[in-house]
Amino acid sequence: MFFDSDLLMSALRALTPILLAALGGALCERAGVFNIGLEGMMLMGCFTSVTTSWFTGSAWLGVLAAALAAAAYSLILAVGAVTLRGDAVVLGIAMNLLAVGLTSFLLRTVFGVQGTFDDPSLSGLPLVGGLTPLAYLAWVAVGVAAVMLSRHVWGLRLRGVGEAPDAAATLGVSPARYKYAAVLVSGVLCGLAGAQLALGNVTLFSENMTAGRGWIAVVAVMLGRAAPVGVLLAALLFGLAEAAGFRLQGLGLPQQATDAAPYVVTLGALFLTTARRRRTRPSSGAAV
Amino acid sequence: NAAAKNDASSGSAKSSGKSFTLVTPDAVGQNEFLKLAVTGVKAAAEQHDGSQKVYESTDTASQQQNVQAAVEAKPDVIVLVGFEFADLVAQQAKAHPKQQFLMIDACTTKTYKNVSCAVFREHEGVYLAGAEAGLLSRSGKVGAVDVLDTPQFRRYSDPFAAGAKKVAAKTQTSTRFVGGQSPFDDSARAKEQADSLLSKGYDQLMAAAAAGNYGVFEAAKAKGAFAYGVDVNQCPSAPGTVVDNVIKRTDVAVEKGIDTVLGGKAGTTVSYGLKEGGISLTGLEAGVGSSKCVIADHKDVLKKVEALRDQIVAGKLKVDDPAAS
Amino acid sequence: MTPPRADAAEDTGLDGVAVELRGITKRFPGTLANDAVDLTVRRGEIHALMGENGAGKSTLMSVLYGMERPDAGTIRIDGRDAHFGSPSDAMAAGLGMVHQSFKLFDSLTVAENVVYAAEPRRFGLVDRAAARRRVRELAEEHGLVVDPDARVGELPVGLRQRVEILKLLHRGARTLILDEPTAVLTPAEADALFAVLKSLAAQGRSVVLVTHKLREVLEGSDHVTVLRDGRVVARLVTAETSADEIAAAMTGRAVELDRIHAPGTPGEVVLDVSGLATDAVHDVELAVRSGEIVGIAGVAGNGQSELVEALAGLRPVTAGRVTLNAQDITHASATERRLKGLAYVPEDRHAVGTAPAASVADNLAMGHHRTSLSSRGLLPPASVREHAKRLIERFGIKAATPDVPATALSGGNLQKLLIGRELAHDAPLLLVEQPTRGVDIGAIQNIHDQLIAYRDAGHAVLLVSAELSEIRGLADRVLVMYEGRVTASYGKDEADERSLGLAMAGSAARAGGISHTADGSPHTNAEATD
Amino acid sequence: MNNRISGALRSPITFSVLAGVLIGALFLVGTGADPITAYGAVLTGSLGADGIGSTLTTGTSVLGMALALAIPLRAGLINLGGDGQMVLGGITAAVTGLYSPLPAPLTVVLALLAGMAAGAAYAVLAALCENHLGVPLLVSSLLLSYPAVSLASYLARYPLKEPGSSLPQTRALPDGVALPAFGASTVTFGLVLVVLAAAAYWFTDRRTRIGYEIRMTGLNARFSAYAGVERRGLTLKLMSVSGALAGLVGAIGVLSFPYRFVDGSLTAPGYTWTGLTAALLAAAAPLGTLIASFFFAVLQVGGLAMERTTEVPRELTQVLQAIVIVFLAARLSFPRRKAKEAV
Ligand SMILES: Nc1ncnc2c1ncn2[C@@H]1O[C@H](COP(=O)(O)OP(=O)(O)OP(=O)(O)O)[C@@H](O)[C@H]1O
Ligand SMILES: Nc1ncnc2c1ncn2[C@@H]1O[C@H](COP(=O)(O)OP(=O)(O)OP(=O)(O)O)[C@@H](O)[C@H]1O
Ligand SMILES: [Mg+2]
Ligand SMILES: [Mg+2]
Repeated sequence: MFFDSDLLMSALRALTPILLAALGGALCERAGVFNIGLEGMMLMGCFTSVTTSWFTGSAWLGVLAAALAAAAYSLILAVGAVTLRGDAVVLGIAMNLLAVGLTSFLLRTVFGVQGTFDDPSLSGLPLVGGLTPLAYLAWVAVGVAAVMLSRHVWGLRLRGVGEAPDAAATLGVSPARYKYAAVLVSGVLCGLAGAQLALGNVTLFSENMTAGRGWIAVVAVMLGRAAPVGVLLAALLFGLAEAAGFRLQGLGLPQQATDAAPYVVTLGALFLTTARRRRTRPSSGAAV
Repeated sequence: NAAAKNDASSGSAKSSGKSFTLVTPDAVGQNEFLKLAVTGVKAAAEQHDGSQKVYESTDTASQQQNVQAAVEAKPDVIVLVGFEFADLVAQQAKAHPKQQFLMIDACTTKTYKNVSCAVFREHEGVYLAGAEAGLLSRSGKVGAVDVLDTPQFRRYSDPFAAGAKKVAAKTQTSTRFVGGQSPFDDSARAKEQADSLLSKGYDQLMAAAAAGNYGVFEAAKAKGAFAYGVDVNQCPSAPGTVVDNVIKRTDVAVEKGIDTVLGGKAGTTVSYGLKEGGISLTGLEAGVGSSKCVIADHKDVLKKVEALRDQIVAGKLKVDDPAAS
Repeated sequence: MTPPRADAAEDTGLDGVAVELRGITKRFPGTLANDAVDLTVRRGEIHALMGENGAGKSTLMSVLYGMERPDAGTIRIDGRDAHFGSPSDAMAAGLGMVHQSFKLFDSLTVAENVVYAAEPRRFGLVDRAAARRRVRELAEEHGLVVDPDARVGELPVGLRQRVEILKLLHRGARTLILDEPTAVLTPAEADALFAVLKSLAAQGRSVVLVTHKLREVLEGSDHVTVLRDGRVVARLVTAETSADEIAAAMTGRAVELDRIHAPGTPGEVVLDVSGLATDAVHDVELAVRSGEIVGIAGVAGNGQSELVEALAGLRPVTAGRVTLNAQDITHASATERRLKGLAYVPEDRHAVGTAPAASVADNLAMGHHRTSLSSRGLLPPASVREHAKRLIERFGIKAATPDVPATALSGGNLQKLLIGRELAHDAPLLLVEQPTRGVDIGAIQNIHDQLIAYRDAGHAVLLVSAELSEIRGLADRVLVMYEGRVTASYGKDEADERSLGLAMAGSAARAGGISHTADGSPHTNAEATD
Repeated sequence: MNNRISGALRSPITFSVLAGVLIGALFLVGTGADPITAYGAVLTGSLGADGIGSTLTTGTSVLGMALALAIPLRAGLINLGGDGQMVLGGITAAVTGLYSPLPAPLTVVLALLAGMAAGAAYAVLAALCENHLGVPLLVSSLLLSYPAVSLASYLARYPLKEPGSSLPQTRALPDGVALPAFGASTVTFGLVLVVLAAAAYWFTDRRTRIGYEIRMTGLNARFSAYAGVERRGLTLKLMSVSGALAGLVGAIGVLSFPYRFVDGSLTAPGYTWTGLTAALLAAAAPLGTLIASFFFAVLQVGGLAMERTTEVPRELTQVLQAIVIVFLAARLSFPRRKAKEAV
């Protein structure tokens, strides 16, 4: 009974925040904005959702606030990279640093505590069939994103903007507008991911609680080639590897080995997928 | 005014007394253990009509800088909490023989005239909690969730298993470690680890997952299982789920330690266990009734646990310490 | 939803004015790109806009198309005042532009590219079937056949050009602006393009054509406007003017056009290629001797680029043998080849030939940094600068200082930089691809003279060009590539445009005799016909 | 001369630092603190007599990691695996220090070299993934980092563990197996090594053939490939140098107080991220990287000092640092291989 329903549920829980954030990352990637600030945007979502839920007593308002706050936060990337043509990688890293500093700082000023804010009366998201509504939403989002990207007018334009912004511009499609939209939507999705983590997976806020999940989302975007279904598979792979890792500890594997497992599995998956691509599209031999 | 931190030190009103500096290895935050240390040093300052400062570190680099800064400020006693400081204190104690150091929860390997230590025998308390778990478990499976697989944290899991087996020999035991990229903060991972035990039928969980404890409690609550907290009374965070807590009276150790040093008996190591009242269970203290702990409703269990405690205090029962190899 | 069609002929006669620019002035920091330019384009005409590099043609078109705001001046379209804030405004007014560098989405299909931003929809989704239908319709109507489902990135340039035009037609453009549309086309493709343009004009559409090629202008246009230094210096009726007159207007001096240079005196075989195969190249035999220029003609996409890349060491060779000065270099790295005496001017000067963000000095040092400029691994900045100054002087590159970034150079100057850098290697073998693409007449002459002088100094030159007049003017022998093979070979005097054109189109009439004529035997009977 | 001064004043760097300081001051006023006192505490705490030692110690690691990441970045390669390479360097140095039969001074040299070799070898692994398996360097280096950290953690906890210690740490290195320190300070000879590395980088970048090739590759990879710069080879070389430097930082950490490998102590202060940001901000230019590293070290050490002397939390300096970066990044843009290409 290694692969039981608990394992699946555990994998699904691990997957949801990563999937939501990675979908946002994929949209940005498609629009030609390299977004590695997912981690920071998620953390802002965590903090806002907990704060709002605490003061209003409503987890759903928390979710809403998280989406809005993370979207507002994502404006740093949009303005910096799109309008001011700054370097998206530097901005993303700065946003991750800023989110850690800012949420810790606010945790001290708002709640007067350090480290963790937790209270039994903090209301979390309800569970439906063992998962939060956001978990289902994440799956729906995959479908919507897939259809939008491949079939909808906006998706076509977004893909065009990402591939050749000046070509889009000459046809009257404003690349900046689409890039802004993609970044803001990724903000919303990361906000939801944060809310899922702080009000769904657990019901509390602790400093740096995203703990690298945003980076995994970045990797999932690459592994899934920025296609919604690909991203889903990548996140699923990661979720399963992590959940299986927890179980493997039970079988006596050292914690260090199970910690490393998801990364090794992901790397292996990357090898396999790129190897297949290399076989199907042989020798683009020119070094250039 | 936020820019004036230690009223006692900046104001001249009470400056006649002694000065103490507490250096922590991590941010105090919600770390109950460190909070108690702060309480202890504040109480000592009050008692000796003196002043105190708290330097919070976050990593080895800041630990080093804070100890350096503390030494340069030359307070009467520098209090350091945690085994992270063993090397640093040894180095500084040699360099500054006039400076008094008080180490809590750890000690230098060599002894120094100016280093006093207070250590705890948490395993005794954890053992008793394990016994409660063994008595209360319906499935006959009790587990623990630790931050990391280190000897220090194994003190919270191995004796727990031993205690349970002592009262119910057939008990199955298992331990999970949070691990991951930030093991001390990752409540979501802690919750998943707890879930992986709960899904196997474990119904009593020792939670030694630092900030992740809240995750463990949530997991237990969701499955109707029970958990055990550490350091202080954590029952109010999840009433009906947290059975009991292994209390570690860091505040007492700090206060008494400072007294000892000021009293001229530096260079000693005091060990706090059940006997000295440095380690206890919430259930064994006064005020169990209002503690919101599940154990308050299990007087029979408490009776048996009290008997075990008396045996340990009397030295008739010895609990193995996983950190002593 | 189907976008409106052009029904230009219905409201006005063919003599109506389609586009009228008055007093357009556009200033960039340090440059007056357009200085009170007037331009009138009539309905149903093909209007050529000419001028040297940097004369302000692209800027004027950008202003017309709403990509740049003029500092002064007015635009009237179909007699109405227009104020374009963006290309979409211009498109709405019936303008359409094909840019010098194609503005296409490589990963999207032809149909998607054509309908992009003007999509037929069903329930908000792109109606792909309708898009495909639309492409087929337009293609049939205008003789622009292309598979609607092909990925644009996999199409040859000629077909991409068609996609660009289909895009405009789909939007119902009544005035088409084409910026150097034939720079990358072969004569046959260019002719096909002009046939399309003429039929569009006949339907009452107008075409503004920016180009450097006099032949096209004379054959294809109705009027010519010539710009120099941002000002209009001539307005000519094509039927009443000549190549010399236009050239003189552009440069401000008399220029000799389409010179056929005297043949060289071939010596030893420098480059010997036998049975070479690589991606898209099969069994190529050729030899280049010192003191001769061998030209390779061919429609783009027939393996010329791959052949040159394989020779330059940038693409692995799958079969055959290549020797340089009798040393086997079949599998040598690019660096080894350069050290053994190969220099290379690549086709794409922006993406491959230079680092636009680096200084002129750094760009000029590439390659030399390994040989003359460095000793024992060191590369003193002073010697890099000195070297740059020497080359700037020697090749007449217009750069304020060696420290300005290469982006600050005009296309023609950048090309001079590139050619000068490679010539300065004094390598026995020079590979040159499209040396004068998008370069104005004055610069073309300069570059041609440099190449001839290089040949006459006893070097071997392998020239790949889609420009037949260039090949004919420079090459001592001409090879034609078709579908990855050398299918024909001509001596200097035999290479007339007609037979070359036929061979490039795949007529293997002369395929029989190549192996003997390709080995480099000199054609002594060639005459200099300046 | 005047021109240069006014140019420097108008540069984005000055602007960003001032903007960061200003926004930070607003934060301070918002929480009721006095900005002058707080900033004064940062400066005296990091540059004063008591703080400069700590600043230089922290600076050693930050600069080391910044150089490690700047060198490949100069050619457009992003190495996100600094943590793994540094930790492997540290644990290898610890093993060497513990088991080397040589006399102490030679053991120190050997441990440094072994640490560098381990870091280099591991970084080369990421480069091989890119060169031969088609996994972009950014991802391969990041993903490889985690198992390396886990491995070192495992070694420190089990085979090399200090018996009886509650801390996951290796046994202490034998007496004398340590980098010499300057006087009583915590500043070790490691600083000299790292500064020498910076000087070597500066020289290579400005005055050597390979430096030129690296710069040109960063500005246009296709251009340098066309001219015969072999990309795979260059990737391998740069990653090995990068990994070696990261390994050196790890080894220096282990060969300094407390003279052992303590699990987590190399990675917890976040030198890799700080170093990467310093390198990115300076567009990997040698001098800029040096200055940015020093600036960040000042902020980190000063922030802690500020927290000790005033009530202002040190997160403020973290926020300050991030704001400066955001401002700088938004106004700076330099060529690098586009992320899309890397996928
Ligand atoms: N965005 C710009 N910023 C500054 N200067 C510019 C800009 N665009 C063009 N210029 C300058 O304006 C002048 C006219 O350039 P334009 O592109 O119109 O020339 P062109 O006639 O199209 O040249 P070519 O034949 O090379 O295409 C040149 O001196 C050029 O350097
Ligand atoms: N942003 C800019 N700043 C300065 N000069 C510019 C800028 N954009 C374009 N130019 C200049 O405008 C001129 C014309 O640009 P254009 O894009 O038409 O290239 P070009 O000269 O036609 O070269 P090519 O034909 O090779 O593409 C060039 O001299 C170029 O250097
Ligand atoms: Mg132009
Ligand atoms: Mg041009």
